[in-house]
This record gives sequence, C-alpha cells and structure tokens, in this order.
Amino acid sequence: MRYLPLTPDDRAQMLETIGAKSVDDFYQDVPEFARLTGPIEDLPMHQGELAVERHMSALAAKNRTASEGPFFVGCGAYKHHVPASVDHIIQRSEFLTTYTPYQPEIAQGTLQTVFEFQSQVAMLTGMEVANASMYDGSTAASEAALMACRATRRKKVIVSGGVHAHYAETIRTACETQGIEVVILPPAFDDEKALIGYAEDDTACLIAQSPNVFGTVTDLTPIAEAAHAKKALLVSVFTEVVSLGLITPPGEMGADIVVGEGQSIGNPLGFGGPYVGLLACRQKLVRQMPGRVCGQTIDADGKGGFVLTLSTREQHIRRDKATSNICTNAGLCALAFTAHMTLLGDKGLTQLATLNHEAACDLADALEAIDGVTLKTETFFNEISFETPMEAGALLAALDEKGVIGGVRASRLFPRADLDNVVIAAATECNTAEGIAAYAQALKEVLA
Amino acid sequence: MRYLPLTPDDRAQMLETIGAKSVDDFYQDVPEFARLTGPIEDLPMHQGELAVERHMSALAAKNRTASEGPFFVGCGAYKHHVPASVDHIIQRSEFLTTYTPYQPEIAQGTLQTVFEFQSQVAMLTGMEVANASMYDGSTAASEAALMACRATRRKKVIVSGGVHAHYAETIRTACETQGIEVVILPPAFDDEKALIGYAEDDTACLIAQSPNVFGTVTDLTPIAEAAHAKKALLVSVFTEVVSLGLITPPGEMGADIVVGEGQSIGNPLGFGGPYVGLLACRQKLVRQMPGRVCGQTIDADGKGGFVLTLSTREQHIRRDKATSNICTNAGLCALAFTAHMTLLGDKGLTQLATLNHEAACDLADALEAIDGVTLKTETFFNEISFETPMEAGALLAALDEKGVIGGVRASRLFPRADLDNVVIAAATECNTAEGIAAYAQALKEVLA
Amino acid sequence: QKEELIFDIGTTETTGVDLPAPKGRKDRLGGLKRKNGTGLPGLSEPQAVRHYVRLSQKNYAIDLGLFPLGSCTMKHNPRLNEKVARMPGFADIHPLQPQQTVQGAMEVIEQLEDWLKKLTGMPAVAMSPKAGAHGEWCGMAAIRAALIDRGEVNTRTRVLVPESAHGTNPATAVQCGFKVQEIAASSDGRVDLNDLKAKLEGDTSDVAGIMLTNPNTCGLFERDIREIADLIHEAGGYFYCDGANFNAIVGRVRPRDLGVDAMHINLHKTFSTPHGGGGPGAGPTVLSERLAKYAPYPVMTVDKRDGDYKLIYVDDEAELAGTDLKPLGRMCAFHGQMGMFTRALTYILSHGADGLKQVAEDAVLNANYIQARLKSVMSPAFEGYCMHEALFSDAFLKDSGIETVDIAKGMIDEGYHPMTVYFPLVVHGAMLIEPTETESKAELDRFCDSLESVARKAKSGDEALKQAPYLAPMRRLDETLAARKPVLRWLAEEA
Amino acid sequence: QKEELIFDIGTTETTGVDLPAPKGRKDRLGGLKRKNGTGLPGLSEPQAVRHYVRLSQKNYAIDLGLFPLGSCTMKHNPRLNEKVARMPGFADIHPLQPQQTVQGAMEVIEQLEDWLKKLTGMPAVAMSPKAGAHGEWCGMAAIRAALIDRGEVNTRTRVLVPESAHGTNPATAVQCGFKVQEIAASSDGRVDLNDLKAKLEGDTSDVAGIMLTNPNTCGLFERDIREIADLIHEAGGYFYCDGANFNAIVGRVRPRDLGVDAMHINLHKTFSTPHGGGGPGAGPTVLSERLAKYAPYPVMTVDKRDGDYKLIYVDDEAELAGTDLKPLGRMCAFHGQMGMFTRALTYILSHGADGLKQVAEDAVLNANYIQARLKSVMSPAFEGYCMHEALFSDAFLKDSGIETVDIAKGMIDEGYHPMTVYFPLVVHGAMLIEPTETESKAELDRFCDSLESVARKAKSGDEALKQAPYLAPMRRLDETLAARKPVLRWLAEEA
Repeated sequence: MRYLPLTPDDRAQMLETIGAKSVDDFYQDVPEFARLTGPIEDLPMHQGELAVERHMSALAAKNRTASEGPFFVGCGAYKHHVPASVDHIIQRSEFLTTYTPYQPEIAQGTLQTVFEFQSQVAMLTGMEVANASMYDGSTAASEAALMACRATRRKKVIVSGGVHAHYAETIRTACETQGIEVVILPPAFDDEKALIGYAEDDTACLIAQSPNVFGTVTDLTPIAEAAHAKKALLVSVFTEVVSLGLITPPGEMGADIVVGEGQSIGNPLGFGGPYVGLLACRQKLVRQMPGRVCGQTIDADGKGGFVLTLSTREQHIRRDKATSNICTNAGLCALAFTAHMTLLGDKGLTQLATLNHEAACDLADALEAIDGVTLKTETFFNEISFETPMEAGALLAALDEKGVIGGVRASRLFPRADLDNVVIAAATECNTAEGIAAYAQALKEVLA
Repeated sequence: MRYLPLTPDDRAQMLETIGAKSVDDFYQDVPEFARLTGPIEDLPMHQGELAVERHMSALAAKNRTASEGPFFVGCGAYKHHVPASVDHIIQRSEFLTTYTPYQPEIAQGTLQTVFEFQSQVAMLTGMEVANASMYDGSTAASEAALMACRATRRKKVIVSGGVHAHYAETIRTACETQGIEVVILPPAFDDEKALIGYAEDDTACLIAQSPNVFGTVTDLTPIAEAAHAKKALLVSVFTEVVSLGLITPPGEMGADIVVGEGQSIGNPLGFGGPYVGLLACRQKLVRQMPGRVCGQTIDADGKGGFVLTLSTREQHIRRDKATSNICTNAGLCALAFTAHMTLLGDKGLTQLATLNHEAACDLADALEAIDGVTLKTETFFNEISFETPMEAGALLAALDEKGVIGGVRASRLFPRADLDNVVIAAATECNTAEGIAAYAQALKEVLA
Repeated sequence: QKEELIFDIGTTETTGVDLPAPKGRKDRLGGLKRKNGTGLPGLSEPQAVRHYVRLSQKNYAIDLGLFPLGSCTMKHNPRLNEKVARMPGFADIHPLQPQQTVQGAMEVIEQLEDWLKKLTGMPAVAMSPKAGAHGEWCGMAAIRAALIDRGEVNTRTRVLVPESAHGTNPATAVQCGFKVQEIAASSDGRVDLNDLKAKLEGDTSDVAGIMLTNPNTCGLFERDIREIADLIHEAGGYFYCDGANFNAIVGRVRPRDLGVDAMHINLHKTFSTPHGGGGPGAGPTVLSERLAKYAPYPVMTVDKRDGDYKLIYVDDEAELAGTDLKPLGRMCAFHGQMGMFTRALTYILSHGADGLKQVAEDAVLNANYIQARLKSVMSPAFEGYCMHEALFSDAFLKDSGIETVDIAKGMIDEGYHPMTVYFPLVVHGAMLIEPTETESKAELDRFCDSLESVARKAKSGDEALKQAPYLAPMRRLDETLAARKPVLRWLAEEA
Repeated sequence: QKEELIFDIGTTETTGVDLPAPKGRKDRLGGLKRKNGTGLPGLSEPQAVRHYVRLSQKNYAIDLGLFPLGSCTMKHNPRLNEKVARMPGFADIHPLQPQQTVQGAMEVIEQLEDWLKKLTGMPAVAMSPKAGAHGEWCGMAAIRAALIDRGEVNTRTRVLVPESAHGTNPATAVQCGFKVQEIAASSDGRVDLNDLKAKLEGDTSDVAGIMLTNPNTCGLFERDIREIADLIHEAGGYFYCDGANFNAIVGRVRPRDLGVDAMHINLHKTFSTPHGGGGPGAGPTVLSERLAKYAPYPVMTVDKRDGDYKLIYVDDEAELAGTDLKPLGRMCAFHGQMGMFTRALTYILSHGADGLKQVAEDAVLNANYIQARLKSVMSPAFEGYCMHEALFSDAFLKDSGIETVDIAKGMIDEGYHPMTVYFPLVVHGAMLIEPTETESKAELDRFCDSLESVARKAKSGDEALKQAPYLAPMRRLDETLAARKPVLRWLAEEA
C-alpha cells in the first residue's frame, strides 16, 4: 500500500517494543461478536493509481461540463473564470495539508490569510466585521437567523419569497429544532418589500435576498427601516458575491447581518460544494457571531501577529452554551476567495461585475425580443427570469437538445403550478456573444 | 497587464529618479531606422486569461490523446502512468521557479535532488558516475560520441543499424561539424553484433542500442569486447529506461558510456519534449563528461552539503576549450525522474518493468496468431516489430479508423522500401488486455 | 521576515486580472449601482503569488512533518485525490444543471454511499452535512424527526453526553432543542456505566438518546458499548455515535453491530480529504433502519424507467408520493461537499477493503508504539493499550513549574507541531498524540526522541521552556490581548 | 535541519506505487534478464512527498523574492502557462502518432513560429533546439551548411567573438568546427570597432562570421551594430546574434533590421517558461533569407491537398523533392521542447504585441532605476543608461578587503538571491543585476536598500561579510574540496 510506510519488519519490531503479540491485542475491548476477521465482504481490494484514475475519469466523462457549450445555469452557483494562480496557491502543501491554526506560532500563513479574508468580506459588504467563513451561503443564512434570535431574544423569523428555496428550507430546518417560528413568504419575482408588513414586536429578523433567487435587485433600505422600527434585525442574503462589485452594499442599506455565498470568487462550480459562506455583521453583534474568528495581537518580542480569538463563544470552550456547534470553516475555499479577490482588487472586481451585468442585459435583450417570452425581472444583476407558454422542464430539455443549457426551471426550487413555465437564467463573463445568440436562436426555434 | 506590477505612477517616479524623460531615452543606442514606434503590426494585442485559455484549449482539443483508446506508439517515447505526487513536487514554487544552483547555500533543494538523480542513474545503468542530465536521449547520444572521440583522440564513430534513426542523425550532425566520420550501418531488426566487424584501430567508439529501435534486446558483451580489443569504447544507448528494471544493465555488459532517454520515468509524452537525457560513464572518463555535475562537500561549519563541481570542463570557465557548449540540464524533468524513481524503488521498478514486458509478450502472442503477420523481433522488452503484406502507413490508417493507434511505420524513421510493410508497436502497463485484444481484432479485420 | 498585508502593498488601481473592456451599456440595476468603491486592494499576479507563497512558508503542514494533533487525524493527503477532484467532469459541473447531464457525478455519490453503508453496516446515509459538527446536527435532527413521528418530541428532551465528549456534542444537542445531561467518566477513561445506569433508572420517558464517541476522546474503545446501546434503547432513546475516530476501527468493526442509530463520518479524518487550515470538512451521516427515512433533502433515487439517478431536491409531495420518506428538512443548499466525495472515493478505492483495515491497524499500532516508547518518561493517562491516539496527563510535570503548554511550545522548537493539549478535559493537562498510519517507524522514533528530550527538560524544571518557542516564525502570541481588544479586520488609517 | 538522502531513508523493499501483480509468464528477454537488483531505494508516497517538499524549502525561488541574476532573466512564471502545458491534449500526445491526430499541436508550433518570425523580422525559424546553447549550435551549423553550399567550408573557418561573450559562444563555434578569434572590448563596454576593423582588414576569405550578443553581456546595446553587420557581410561572413538578451528589446527592435543572419531565442528568458533549477530550456533559432533553407529536420510544411500540417521527419529525398530545402541535419529526436512552446505561446498571447513591448520597457526601466539608486554607493561599470541589467565593478571595494563574492553572500543574509558575479569577465569583480519587468517599485526599493546597506558595510571593511551567509540553510560551501575529491554519487557503505 503506497500510502502506508510501515514495513512488515517495522510492524514486528514495534509490536515487540510494545509487548503485544499482534494488532488484535489492541482491539480486545471490542465485543467479540463485533470483531471482523477479514476485510469486509462484497467490497473490492486495493487498486493502483492507474486503475483508480481510470475509474474516476470514466465517471467524470459521463458529466457534461459548463465549459462545453452555452451554459446559463445560476441560482446560487455561478460559472466564473478562476485564475490559474489561485489553484497554485491553495495547492501549496503548507496551505493544503495543515490544520486549524491552534498553534499560531507556526500557522501565521493561515492566520494572516484569514485576517485578509475577514477584512475583504467586511469591506465588500459594507459591514464592520466578518468571521473566518462558514460552510456555505445557505448555512451562513441559517446561522444568521439563529444569531438574530439570540441577539434579540425573540423567536420568529420572516423569510422573503425571493430567498433561494434551499436557503429558506435550511433556515427553517435549523430554526425549527430550536422552537423558532419561521415564516416563509410565497415566491415572488420582485417583492422583497413584502417583508415590511411582517415586522412585528416579536420578530427577530427579516431575511431578504438581493439579487434575489429570480434575479431581481432590490433597495433594502425601507426593509431595514421597517425592521429597525420594531427593534428587529435585517438579515441580507446574496448568492452571487460578484454583484457586490456593482451594487450598493447591504451595509449601506441598513442590513445588520449580511450573509452569502462566496463560491463565485476563487471556487469552481464543483457540483455544489465545497463552497464558502460569508458572514458579516455590525460590531455590536460580534459576540453573537458564530464560527471561527481571527484577530491581531503581538508576540513575546512585541512583533505583530495573528491568533484565533473570541473562542469563548465557541463549542470547544462553551460546550452546551456555545453560539453554535460549528468547529470548522471553509479554510481552503476561503483562501481561494481571498487569493482571487486579491488578484481582482477593486478595479478588477468592478470590471468583472460590469461584464457580468452587461452579459445579462444582452441576454435579457435577446430573449425579450422573442415572441412568447415575458421577462419577469425588471431589475437584475447577472440573472433573469422569464416565462414562456411552454412548461419549463420541457423547454430546457428542448434547448439541451440544441446544445444550450438554458438555466433552471423555477419549479425545481418551488414546486408550484404558477411557476411551471418560468426559467431562471444567469449570464457571466464566461458567456460569449455567440453563446447568447445561440440561446436566443434555440429558444426561438423551440417556441416556434 | 496582469504580470506587470509597475503602475503609471511608479513609472513616472522612477524616470524622475533616473533623470530620464521617457523610456525612449534608454533605447538611444538603437540605430534610428530600427526603432519601432508602436506595437509590431499584424499581431494581436494582449488578452485575459479566459480568452487565452479558451484559445489554447481549442487547440488542445484538436489532438487525440494517448489515453483515449488503445495506443501502441513507442519508438523513443512511451506512454506510462506517472503518479500525481510527482507533478505536485515539480510544481512546488521552490523547484519550479528557481535557477541553476549557482549559490549553493540557498539551493540545497535542487542540489540534493540532483545528487540523488546522479546516484539513481549510475545504479540503474550499472555505471560508476552520471551527470546531472542532458537535454534528451538523442543529444546525450551525440555528446557520448563526441566524448568518446575526445577520450580516445580518434575521429571515427560506428553506429549500429538498431539505433533510433533520429539518434543516429543527431550523432551524425553533431560529429560531422567537427570532422568526425560517422558510419551508420543499415537498419537491422536484430543485428547489433554487426558492429563487431567495424571495430578498427581508428575507431573511437561503437554505438549500440538495446532494446534497439525495433525492440530487440541484445547481449552487448561481445560488442564491448570487440571495441576494447581495439582500444575503442562501447557507447550503449537505450530509449526506454524502464527496460533497465528487468534487463542486465549495460554496465555489467562492458559499456563505457551509457546514454538514454529518461522520459518514461516521471515525464509525460508531451509531443516530444522536454525530456531528460541520461548519461553515465566509467569513473576514468569523468573529466571528459559533458554537462553539469553535482558533488558532495562541506560548509564552513563542517556540515555536509552539495555544490556544482568539475566546472573546469565547462564552457563558462573553459570557453573555446570546453568539453561541450552545454549550459543547462533538464532540471525539472530530472526532478520528475528522481521523484518517480524514488516512489518506485527497486521493487516498484522491477514490477513495472515486468508488467511492461508481459504486456508486450501478450501483444506479440496476439498479433503473431494472425494470418499474414510476421514477428521480426525474437527477443524484446516492451516493443516489437512485425511485417504484413500491407504497406504500413495504410495499415495504421485502417487501424486508426477502428480506433486503434497501432504503432509507428518503420519507414517513417527509415525511408527504405524493404521496411515499407513493417510496424513498430510498443505495449506498457497502460495497455489493457482489452486494448490488446482490440488491436488483434482490428488487425485481423484489416488484413482479412 | 514579516509579510505585509495586502492592504499595505496593494492599491485599488492595481489588478492581477485582464478583462475585456465593458461596452458601457446602460445598466438595469434600478438605481442601485454602487456609489463608492470597495476600497479593496489589488495586486499584480507576480505580487500576489509571492505574497501567498511567502505566507505559506510560515505554516507547518503534514507535508513537512509529523502532525500529532490528537482527535484531529492529520494524515497524508494523496495527490491523486487532488488531481481527480480537479477533473473538469467533476469540478466544472453545476448542482442544478439537468440531471441527465451529471449522471457520472451522481454515480460517485452512489458509490461512496455504498462504501460508507457497507463499512458501517448501516442501511442509509445522508450525504449533505458539510462537516463533522454538521453531521452530528443531522443525526440529532433525525432523532428529533423520529420523536416527532412518535409524538414524543416535547417529552423526550434529555440527551446523555459523557464529560469527555467533544464540545460539539453538547452544543449540537442544544442546537437541536435537547437538554444535555453529563455522564461521568470512569477511572479507566470510559463511560462510567454505573453513572449511566443511575441516570437511566426510574422514569426514562424523557430520554431522547445518548451521544457517545467511540473510540472515545481518550483514545479508548468503549468496551461496554453494546450494553450502553441496549440501555439507551430500552429507555426508548437513540444511540448517536460521534464517528470522529472511526479511522481507528474502519474495516475491523461495523458501528451497526454495536447498536448505533446514527453516526457522522469526518471524511477528512478517516478518508484523508485535506484539512486546508481548517476546512472544508464533510460529514456524511449513516442512519439505522429506525432513522433512515428521516434523512434530509436531497434524496437520491433511481428512476424506474431508465435507471438514471435522480435527486429529489425540495419538499415536493408529488415526488415523495409512494415512498415512505419523511425527510427531516434540509441541511444546506444543493447536496453536500462533492469535492470531498470525489477525493474520499478515490482514497477508498485506492485502499480497498484490505487497505482500509490496514489503515486502522497501522494507526493503532503507531499510537501504541508512541505510548510504549514514552510511558517511562511521561504519564499515560490510563492503563493498557490505546486505540489510534496516546493520551498523557501532566502528572509527570508535578512540581517542575512547567505546564503542558510549555511542552507543546517546546516541541515547536524541535521542529514538530505539538500534540493536542488540554483535551479531553477529563484528564489534567492532557496531551493527546495521534500519529496516524501514514508515519514511518523512523519518523515515530525521531518524534519520540524529541518529545522525550523535551519531557526530560521539563521534569528538570528547565525555565527556558516557559518562553518557547524560540525558533518558530513568531514567539508566543498574546491570546488574551487579542480577545480583550479584538482587531478583526484591517482599517485604513485615518488621515 | 538536515534532510537525509533517499538512500538513507528508503529500502529496496519499499515502494510508493501499487501495481497489479505480474502474471508470471515466461520471458522473451533472450537470457538477458537482470541477475542483480538495482539497489534503488523506494519510499512510500507520504515519505517521498515529505522528503521533496522539505528539500524544496531549502531553495530560494522567484516566487519567494527578487532573483536578480544578471543574464539569467528570472521573471515571474505565470501559472496559466503551467495549466495549459498540462492539458491532456498537449501533455498526453506522442511525437510519432499519426499526424492527422495532432494537428492542434502542430498549429501551436505554427503559431509560435509566426510570432517569433514577426517579432524578429526573420523569414524562418528552427524550432528543435533544446536550449539556448543548442540554438547557438543550430545557428552556427546553419552557417556551416551555407559555407558547404558555397564550397568554402574548409577555407572560411574564422569566427569573431567579443571577449565579453558568454562562454557558450566560443564553445559553440569550436563545436561547429570553427576557430575563434577574440575581439577586444571598448572602454564603453561594447565591441571595439577599431579592433574589429583591424581584424577584417586585408584577406577576409577565411572569415565565417561573427557571434555577437545584443544587447550585450554588459547590459548595453551595441550602437555600431549595423556597421558591424555590414563589415562582416562585406567580408563574406554571417552575423550570428546571441539572443539571450532579446527580452530587453522585444517589440521595440527587430533583429532582422540590424542585419542579423541567425539568432536563438531563450524561451525561458524572453517568454517566461520556468527555469526549474537549471532547465529545461528551449532555443528556437530564427534564420535570415540566406540561411533559411538550411534549417534542420524536422521541417514543417502544409499538405497542399487538405491544408493539414505535416512534418518532414528524416532525410527523405521523396519528401524534399520540389522544395529548395537543404536541412543541415538533425538537432535532436522529435521536434523540440513542445512543453515550452505551449507555455511560451500562452505567455505571448497573454501579453500581445502591446504587452511584449511593455515587457521590454519595464525591464529596462527597472534596471536603470537600480543603476540610478546604487550608482553613488557602488561603481557602475560604464557610463550612461543600461538596458535590462545594471553592471557594477568592484572598484568601490578597493582597499576594503572585501570582494565581490562577499557582497553576494551578504545579500543572502538580507533575504535575497545574489546578483550574477564575476561575469562578464571584462569587468573586474563584476556584479550584474537584472531585475526583470515583473518586480514592483516597492520590491526594487527594498532590494536597493539591502544592497546599499551591504555595500556600505563592505566599504567600511566589515570582516563579518567574509563569513556570510549566516542565515541561510547552509554556511559557505567548500567548492574546492568538492572538485578535488569529487563525490558524485551515493555509495553503499562497505560492511
């Protein structure tokens, strides 16, 4: 076995040093009936690299990649170009094969990048502080809901109909086990403001998404004001972090907690994960913040450095009184985010966001011009929704046959008859003018 | 430009410090008529990563890879499986982006791996010393011929008809400019011993290849004896280094200089390069050896370390009296070789070589059984030659249509009518039983 | 050498990417266009690469040496796994693209599920939990879902947790709406069976279950495990097993045989997906017959018409019709850490059933070797053999003036990452050493020599240890200062 | 920390690969099966990865900092280039597979050829030379082939080479059967035109050509280059230009306009293919109209029937029929450093015609900035602006007792790789500093501060410098010992 350095001689010598007859001795506490004698049946034996690589390659070859043709799927994960240097950085042995920086003296590489990450996220969202990342956008959202309940000592959460269905369900699942009431408003293309009417004295938070799952961009300011009027918090969600390069940040619109998915920066689509959840908040909420946080300090020589901090919030210290049970972040994915964001800078991010928006505008123009297509999103960043006379699943299958992966049928997220004919389609810097034209042409043919 | 850190501000400040008006000042020594004003015409402007990657991907997609189906092409480059960890190692920034180890105090990483490489090559070939690598097998062969001429002070080189045509031509081209006579014997499937009759008092060396270009394995001992009887040297060549895991090493058969191609270990096919030339020789010839060499020494504290040494042979010191004009080795490729060989060890190499030989035996069995096929190689390692009634180019094209890349037509290397119907085919650990069966079936159908 | 922050070296006008110029068309942002820049600094590619490469060299890593963090399981990360995860067929596919176009990806999930089920003996597995703690949450939520089904969710709220447990266990129980009751540890480092029995005497109608790590955080196998399982089942509760230490028994013991109802598996620990400085994790959770139907969305089924894999994504009555599934809800968007699944499956196929058994055995052998080599110099916390990690108390430091933390920092100067310290809490000044199976005997010997030397220095009261490390990129860092005056982000200096 | 050799840690029974068991069939090796093992040590994958990762950390590299080796051109290596080179469509294709199946690869070669020809203004390029010195050899062999054609190969044997030339120039000339005559340097660091004229007076029927580096090894542009070219052409010879420093003028000057007949291009210098600790290189050689037809095999043509690319591989009369090609022979097997071609083309396309011009200008600006910043502390070798590298003599060390080598080793302790030292030979105690275009101003300033500080210490006669470095992985190594008693390989200790 190529990964196991012990030789038969080593094993024999070590057993002798230990004074054991065989490794079976070490398993003597296992109830006898549960001791397995040979390898578990019905499972194959070890294989060399060549064989395993072939097996996995064959499986990979059964999938159609987002780069193979015109591709317009979004809804919480976006096809962007990641510079090759980002992957080089995260594959550095010293980043890839290290652990949580429990010993800061020999983990400044990880810690400083986390500090840079936290700073970038706070600046991007217009917030005061951010943590070292969450599992993904959806779990960041559920943690934000729980955090809002802790901060307000209230047990009711209102989720807008524009929040990604998976996010809403994740929030509900997490909250309900703790006896928190979760009200999820019916799906709506452009009605985040419907939340306003739900702010009551027992409301912990309103949860709005912009750009929302259908693509609509919303001014959150009145929602924040409504929440604050009832001493509730506004939790703002995004699934496309690139939008923050072009849109007014939630922090400037009054959000108290901002959460979102960071995949678009630095991370591949990867069939859904691992991604990187972003969570930022106001300074006053920092001690209610879940997850790992890195802070600046000095060493015994007075030199500046970084450590994990505020750990009294966390499970390994507080146990059953912790703010959450979380004990990892999205380390490598957060590093990829930070490295890519460092390559972009404000200039690159703004340019990238503009290209995304222009691609979506071009797409909207091209599709709107087709008979039978109704655009359902007046304002948007890089994602639009449209309705046709045809059931969306059948429509997408027909597009697929013409080589175009046209988006997500809304009913896949919201199984409701009124959304049966709605398609959600995203465009990024990876979508070429030819690809957009091909989409329009294919759609025209399908609807003809 | 993403690779250029200077900002317009930086440039202005620097010009001021220098006291120059513009960069044009620095080019004032260029004759005026030769100064270009704008970017060179008829060439495109800079492009982003996404665009360049797309362009290069499209070109890559036009090629058929050796992994796409049954593939039996050898003749000096072989399809082997390289462990993924080898590529990780050579992509380490500290190996990838460093230079020739001129400052040994901060280059021990490179130097120690070179020392390990030299030791491995010497042990593999059964020789006393080896250098830090040459450009590839063919240039190693031409350097060996020149080295033999220097060592013997003779100017005649005899090349067997089993030596790879490209190697023979490379030797001839290099030698003829120096007034050395090169005799290349006619191509022969299994007649390395024909060299024996050519050993004369003015012969600097006999150059034999085993396994030869057609695949035949030969005992070099009588050739070495014939050479030595005339005080000439035996230069032994191989193009498939994996063979040394199973075959008696040239050093045990009396070779004085052993050269060969190291690509098979650690390096991809890569359409012909970069590869890594191996050169080993007897201790007494070491000061005639071309190329870079690393040696052990101690530092000021008495600690053992490594440096480049014997540089008085080299061009940067000896200039027009140097043993060769070479000033690089195949650094990264040699590192890949060393890392892969370290993973193999004697046990892995022996096993790998055995699998290769068995695959070739299976291939020989399967093809020999087909009507019209005549095997031209009695003994072989992982490569065989066979003749059919059909012109080899047409035969290979017909096999290609059946999805089998069947080998190399001998006439591509030796444009001679008597070889028009000969195919040279290699099999390695990458060739499956199914692939070999598919070859046999396709060949049967083509010849039917 | 200090490496400056990107904020000190970059500028908002610098960028390390080249993008085509936007066309400048009218926006459709509804007046929400950003008015202020982000202030984010950019670096050219050479600067960015150098910055992060230099920073990386300030880290210790498994690729540089033994990383004996007990209960963290730092083993070799095979590079084949990284290569496979980056195949475009896995890395460049979208979770919501048409399912017919991602059948290979779903086959990966199916194959990994099959292995996990067979290795644990369990009939079902939830793949979406994103980390170990998330898997705990999934398992406890499944128990909660079962209690809802039984109409007992409001009454059965008591979860027993040993005091030696990871902090995640009590935290998870509370997050899932349960109340935690601690079980005492016995003097041999295991659950105190008498204490457990006492707590299950009388009325057990409030018992939801138990959360037990096995092998436990003291590196010991709970020898009464079957009895514990029976007791909890008799009390009407469920047995959640924390699978953090499954690597010690994989291929030798099937948790189902021990009576487990739910167990998460840290793919990074047992199946060597990289830790990456703290994540990402992946915590698939196996479930017993009693809990299987409560597994969360998405649920993978096979289309009866054409044999294609299909994922039921959301709460959709039409899709669930005809099944007995009662999903507990959703753990996260999409369907879990696919990139970790490809790596773990690659690792599993490389080892095979025989190799995985050897993994467990070598891990345990290595830990026992360390325990044997050090037992005369340090103080083993408990008698007898250990499983995959060796636990020492600070008894040998008595009266030396040296503490566990000093030993840890002393090991840094020896060129090693320290062991886990002060955990588990049940052992005073604990030092928990887990070498894993991917260390050679020579490496173990060198490590033991170093630790022995530090331990001897400590026993002799060597004051220098209290200031260690001396040879690391930084000296001891002031964690109190960091917590007292938190500086959690860079801020532009005021002009 | 010392890293042991693989021979000390590995065993012949250990292996880091898993291969299927051979079937054990009878061999067909004709009795030549190995009788003895190779003795090669193997390591498991964890051991091997750790060994090489640890060793890597003993290297300095461009990814860690400025690497100012003059005439070596250490610039940033973009990672996109590495990614592209590893695309299976480039990495996993065989040089002898059917040409119809590798048209994309040949298109890469064609596109790179097109760029190289347009950037140099030359009509032809030989792609197969494997390194810069190999390219020199190719160019000089082409000149030799032309002389054969003219029937003058036995008479025209004299090649003029400036004394400041790289050692490869005279070595190559001799390897190609020529005799070298040195040309003196002028006091301004260029060819002494009077000396050249003197050597071309009278009978020039023995003149084969001149080998001239431009910009030259002193970092200066040969301002008389056109006159030199005319002189050598009038004498009946050819002008070989060493293109090692093409990076200083790419996009701003076309060598053809200067009268060049042949020039190699180091792809790693001008087009940033990685150096990898000493290779691989790649030295495509551009040729003038007069030399084009002598380019070596393989020759790429386009099939007239279907437009496919085709390589003529070997001396084959049938294939050459109808062309005027007279290949000089063959430089190596196959057709050159394809892996470097893909990287170089990727780099070229990334920069474009505008970016390449900027590359040259920034490289020259950076060098002049260094010269300007240091000229008051150190001794510039020549007056005026430099091109891409700044050259200093050791004049400022006079009477200090400190030598150039001490400055170099002192820079190691400052955290930098030293500049090139003692080259070119025409400058006493030379220090040749080439920053390249991929350094930021801040990095240049830090470097200049460090060098200034070392230079000041040196001037003050600081004896400590003579023992530097102190902070590197090793102290000064004894190169004399290594050469006197060469230990070039590991040998098993005798029992």
